[in-house]
Amino acid sequence: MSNAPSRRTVLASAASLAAISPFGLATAQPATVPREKTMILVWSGSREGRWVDYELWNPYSIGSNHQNGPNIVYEPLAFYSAFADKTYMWLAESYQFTPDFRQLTIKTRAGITWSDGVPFSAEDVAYTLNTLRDSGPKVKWGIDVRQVMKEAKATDANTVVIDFLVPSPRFFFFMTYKYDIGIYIVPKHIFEGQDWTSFKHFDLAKGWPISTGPWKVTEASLQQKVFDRRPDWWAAKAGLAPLPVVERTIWLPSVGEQALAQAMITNQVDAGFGIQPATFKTLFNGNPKIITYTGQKPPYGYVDWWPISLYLNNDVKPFDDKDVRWAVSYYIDRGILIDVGYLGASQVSSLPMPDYLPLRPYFDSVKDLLEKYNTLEFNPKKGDALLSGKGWKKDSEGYWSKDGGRIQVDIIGFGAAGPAMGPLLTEMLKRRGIESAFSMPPDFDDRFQKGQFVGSIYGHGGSINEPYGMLRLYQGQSVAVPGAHLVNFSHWKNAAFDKITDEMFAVDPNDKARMLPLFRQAMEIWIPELPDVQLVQNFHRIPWNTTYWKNWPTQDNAYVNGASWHLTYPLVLWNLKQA
Amino acid sequence: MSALAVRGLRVSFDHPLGLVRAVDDVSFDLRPNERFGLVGESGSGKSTMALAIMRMIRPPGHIDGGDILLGGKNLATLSAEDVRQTRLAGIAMVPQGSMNALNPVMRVGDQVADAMRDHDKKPVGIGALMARVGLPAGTADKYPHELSGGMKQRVCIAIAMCLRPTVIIADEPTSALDVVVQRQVMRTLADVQRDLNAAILLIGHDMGLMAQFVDRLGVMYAGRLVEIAPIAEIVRRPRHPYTEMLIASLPSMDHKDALRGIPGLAPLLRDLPSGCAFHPRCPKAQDRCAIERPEPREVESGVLVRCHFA
Amino acid sequence: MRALYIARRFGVFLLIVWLAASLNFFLPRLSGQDPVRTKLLAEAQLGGYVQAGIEDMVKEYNQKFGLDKPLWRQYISYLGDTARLDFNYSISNYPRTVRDLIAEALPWTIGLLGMTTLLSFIIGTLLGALLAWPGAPRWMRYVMPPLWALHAIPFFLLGLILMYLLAFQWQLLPIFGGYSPGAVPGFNFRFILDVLAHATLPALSIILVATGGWALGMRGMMVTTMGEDYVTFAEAKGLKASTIFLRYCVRNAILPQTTALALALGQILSGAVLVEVIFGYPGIGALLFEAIRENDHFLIQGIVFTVIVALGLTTFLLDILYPWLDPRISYQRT
Amino acid sequence: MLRYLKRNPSLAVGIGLLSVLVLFLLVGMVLIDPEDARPLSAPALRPPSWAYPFGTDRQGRDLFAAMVVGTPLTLRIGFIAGILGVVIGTILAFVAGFYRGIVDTLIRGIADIGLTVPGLLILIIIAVSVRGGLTVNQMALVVASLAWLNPTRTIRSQVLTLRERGYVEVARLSGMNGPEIIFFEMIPNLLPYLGATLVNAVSAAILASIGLEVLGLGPLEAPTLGMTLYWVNFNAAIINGWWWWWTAPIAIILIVFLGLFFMTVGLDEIANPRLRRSV
Repeated sequence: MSNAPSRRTVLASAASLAAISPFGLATAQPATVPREKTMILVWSGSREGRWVDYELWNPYSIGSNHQNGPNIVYEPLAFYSAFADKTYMWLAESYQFTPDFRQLTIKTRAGITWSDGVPFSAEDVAYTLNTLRDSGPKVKWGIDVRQVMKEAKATDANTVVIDFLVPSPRFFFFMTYKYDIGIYIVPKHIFEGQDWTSFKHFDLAKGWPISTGPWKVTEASLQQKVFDRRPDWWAAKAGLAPLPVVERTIWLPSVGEQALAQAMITNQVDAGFGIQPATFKTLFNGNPKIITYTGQKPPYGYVDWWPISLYLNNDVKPFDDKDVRWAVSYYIDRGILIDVGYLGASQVSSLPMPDYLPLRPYFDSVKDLLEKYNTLEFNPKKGDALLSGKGWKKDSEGYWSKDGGRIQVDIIGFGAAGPAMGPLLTEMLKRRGIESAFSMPPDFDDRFQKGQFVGSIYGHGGSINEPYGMLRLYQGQSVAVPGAHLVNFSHWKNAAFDKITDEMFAVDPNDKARMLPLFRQAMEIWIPELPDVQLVQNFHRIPWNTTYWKNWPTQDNAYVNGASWHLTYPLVLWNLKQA
Repeated sequence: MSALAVRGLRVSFDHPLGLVRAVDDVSFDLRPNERFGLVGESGSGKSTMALAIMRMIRPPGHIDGGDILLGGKNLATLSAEDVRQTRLAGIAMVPQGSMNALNPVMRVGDQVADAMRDHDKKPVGIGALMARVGLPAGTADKYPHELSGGMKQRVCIAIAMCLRPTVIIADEPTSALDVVVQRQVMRTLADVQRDLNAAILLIGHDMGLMAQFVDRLGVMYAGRLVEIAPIAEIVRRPRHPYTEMLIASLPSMDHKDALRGIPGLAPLLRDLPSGCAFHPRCPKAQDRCAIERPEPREVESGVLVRCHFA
Repeated sequence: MRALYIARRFGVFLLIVWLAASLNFFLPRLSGQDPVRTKLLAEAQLGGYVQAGIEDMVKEYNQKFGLDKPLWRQYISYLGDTARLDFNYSISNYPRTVRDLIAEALPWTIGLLGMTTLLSFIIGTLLGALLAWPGAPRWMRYVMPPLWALHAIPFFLLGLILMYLLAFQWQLLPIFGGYSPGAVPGFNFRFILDVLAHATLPALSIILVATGGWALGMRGMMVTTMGEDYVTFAEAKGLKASTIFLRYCVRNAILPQTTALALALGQILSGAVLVEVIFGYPGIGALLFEAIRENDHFLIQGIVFTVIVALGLTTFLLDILYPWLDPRISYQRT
Repeated sequence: MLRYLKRNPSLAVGIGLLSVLVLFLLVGMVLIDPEDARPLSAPALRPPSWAYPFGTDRQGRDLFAAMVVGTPLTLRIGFIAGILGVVIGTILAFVAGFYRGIVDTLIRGIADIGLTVPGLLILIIIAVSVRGGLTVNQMALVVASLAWLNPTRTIRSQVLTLRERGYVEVARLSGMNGPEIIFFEMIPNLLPYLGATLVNAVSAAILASIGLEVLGLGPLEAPTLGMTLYWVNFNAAIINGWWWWWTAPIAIILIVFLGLFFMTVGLDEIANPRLRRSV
């Protein structure tokens, strides 16, 4: 009734169960690759149990998610491994800023070809950047480029000159692949003339999506994405990387943790997505060949760049009062959050950035501040004193109240961190006299972004190797970035802080002499104010199976973080060795 | 020899408060070609007896004793399959006119045909059969709800006669039909009976109808047969006080509820009076009636009465 | 007469579709949740980084999807699109179209729930009919109480228990999904077997739960039917037990069951949510669940419209077929 | 009464099962401290022992206490929603079935169309518009918002058949007005049926609430049976071997549903005595 194809399929399947076959049959059957040369992973992509985006390989369309496969198809100008604190120049050979950071010149590598045989050139880079600028809000990363970039020009086959509107010392790093941020270089000869919002770049018969990388999409359906190795990969020839030993990698959509556990125990799957700490015992018992970043010991994973806080909406009274925020912080026993919420497999986080190697100097520079204002301290007495000092009194039921109103922290949450900590947080707050309730509304994101919340459990996608990204999250206003968007989830406002952040925007992140004092100044404002309450680090607890593959990125061999969904996953794929 | 002989038939029902005897020690004969009537108030056990004769008493009811002799076979002891074969072929039933005796989702012709088929007869001649009972051509292709009450009853008669049985039990075949149709249906029934040379057991409570139709009449009261006599004899001279009262109420006999004219309530079967069950309502009752149960006596040739004083 | 009847029924069908479609246009918009923002932020949540200019993107795409227009204009274009069976793009899966998504999910749902509904209807109706029949074998009496007990259990609980026993403890069946990781879809024996193995667990829990219900309904109808005069008369006709059972009892008692079956088949799509979410089955229920969570207006509208049409269509077909099943219902009367 | 129950074993079994449950709750309430049903009140993930007869969950709830506190909450949701549904449904059904005409068409149309909308959609929309955590009573109202549709439909058809009965006609001729006929003639005759409908509606409401809760849309902090199952599912308790965590809630849910189910079967027998004849 509804439309032709569905009617056809309805009739077909009504005839018999066996007729469930309208999936990917149009594509040719991929040749067989032995199991020991195949790496199978499961990723909890956007939808449970299905690759809804299986035909979408244009990474800039808003429906696309690089985490679901495009991350190994499109190669970057450079990779950055935060764990090794190392940059791998890739499609770009070198880059050079002008001293005022208003111009960037990039030299691209010669001798690289797209998988359809067309040579890769500086034109592709310039085209990618200029189209992003022109498309703006229509595509991913468009605004980020439009805000700062005037023009990108390919001056010859291997040179791109980029002019900026404002000093942009972080632009190359922005384009570099790390975690989830980076600019995918797309082939001009395919994308030109297409509508970037809806172009799919998918046609297996034509060899689409085309790539400079070692992976060719050979099958894509609701149920699986299959990538086969391209033996004539330029980087292997150039000696930049070994040709991957993995000949085929199959990416399966997740249908839940229990299914993943079962599939890993029975060796059907080699790598998983981040799962809860509790499941690891079952995994190790079922299959001793399963390991994690930390072997078979807690916390079963590595620290992600996304420390988790209890956000308090500073626009909502009485949370505009820093003493109330500090009182909430003092009432939280983070030991319990870790022991009960994560079964001991987690760590606290004192500032909203991870304690990565390149960030250590910054932590050290505010050590004394953190001693004076311990953002992790559990000390109900101090909390009580702060509230009493502001005129709050405990009412007959033991709740803090003033002028007939109580302090009420209704917390919203989502995903894994919400349920893991939410009920514990509300319980701890209630016991100290603060009304609290926890919920996981289906429209969490909408509420959180619109500021329709009191408390929220959320992380910080800010800093990796220098602190500007973190400061940016708290900016209430910016002059340095034209038309800057503001994240500011906590709705905390401080003009002095905004100014320092703007100043840091134009500073070369490698210029430690200028960076450290600025950071210190910002923290002198930020730490005593405590816009949100610091809780724990975010961990990626990923199970890996060593039955078929070894040399996973573990803590003794931390060449990169091991998330299959991050842009650096190609590094893992070419490092894997047959077990 | 009788077409049907019932001897000492007893039927009872299990009830949480004890056994209920619905038919108690009933005996009578049905002669070949005879039209025998059976009257009684509702609850007197006449319909139960009809079912018992067909061996169609369902749990919690059961036949406790007695014989039902039909052409040398005893239906009371026959195997279930033999009884089934005998139904319709040997003894057929015309159901109550008020019943929806026909399956509403089957064409009536099919409902004749399946009866024949299950008795290993080819389902032929259905049209003729329908014509025989006075139904217009094409009736066989109709559904019951497309027929009038009288037509439905004719269909039932057609079914009853389709295997030419020797006995037809007609249980109030004309109830719920208006008087004109009643007459027509009864005439058809009479024609069929003549045609088949069958005996008819007509069950009802309409004395007027009985008087016009039957040769002999039995009167039932509280599960017992209290009087059997030729119809003329009964009308002229009822012997049992109950029969007497029935006849006495005849002027209003055209009324459906004619029998309401008798004072007192019909007894509950599960709580019958001792002795003669009629004694609480009987104008002639004496002490003896409450204690001693009267046995049937042949007070005159062909006249049987269950009363101490007849 | 018949044509007029069908035309009138069809008119009623269209009216219901229109009203229900309108309801489903306005309902998702009541919550005030912005699907575009939800979609964009969900990504930020996964990636950990909030892109610059999310607000601009929200505005851009609200414009693109026409969500910035006044409600009545959205409604008019919705009606127009729906009449052309064009359900627009899925907001949270842009640029995929709603139609494609539904077409992909539908066969799974119809395959799993259609088959199990039919199977449990057949088994349950048969059991219920036999159970009411005095001549039924004795073992039937021992089959029914457990089936009734199962009928009273929420099927997802039964699913959990079965999952624990069959998939986890004894590892007889796969826990989740439509087919095995890495299996290549195709029309071959191995793949079909794999699909069947994956469908067994959800199917089993649905059948075990639903069968009792059908049996119970059928038994009730049989008992009522067996008390009907025409069954008594059928017995007096000396019909064989099997004839009475099939043509007089089952044939009549099954009528209300058929109505219920048609309704159950129509409701498969909307009833699929919980089963599919629990068992990770890639059908329309799971799709609807995601759509509702993300308040993807267009996808919700498309799925619900399909559901309504399915429901309306079964009711319509039932109205058309019923007089044929039950001659008492004439085309003129209703 | 006892004598009657002997003849109606289904009703007896139903009442018996529910009595066992009530007894468990009463005894439990004496034995436990309701505070123990909250997180952090016991060591996490202990299997059953003398101190924690049902074990403890991952957040340190004493599951025995959680069951004693949570079962009445689930029942409360079921009863509030079920009763509201049947009361509203009955009123609408009588108004529709008795007065017929445009009112009937309207009510029937609304119920029919309402049944085509996926319940989950409405329930989620309501859940979304409730800011702050959902309370148990709000949850009940959420479920009740759809619980009247089915009763309206089924009771209406009963009213329609009842209308044709002789005594209603007699009552009408004897000058009783509409509400009088409804209250004195029709409702008493429908009581057993309404009883069965109510029990059905209650169990349907419990089912709906548990379904919503298992999907994570319930009152997160309340230890209702459905929320307990949500946590079971969220923590993959089944594969992690924490069997005690899910056996208790599942057992209680089974008792509730079986009890209610056998009660409906029993009430059906009262409403429709023919059913009594077999089995």
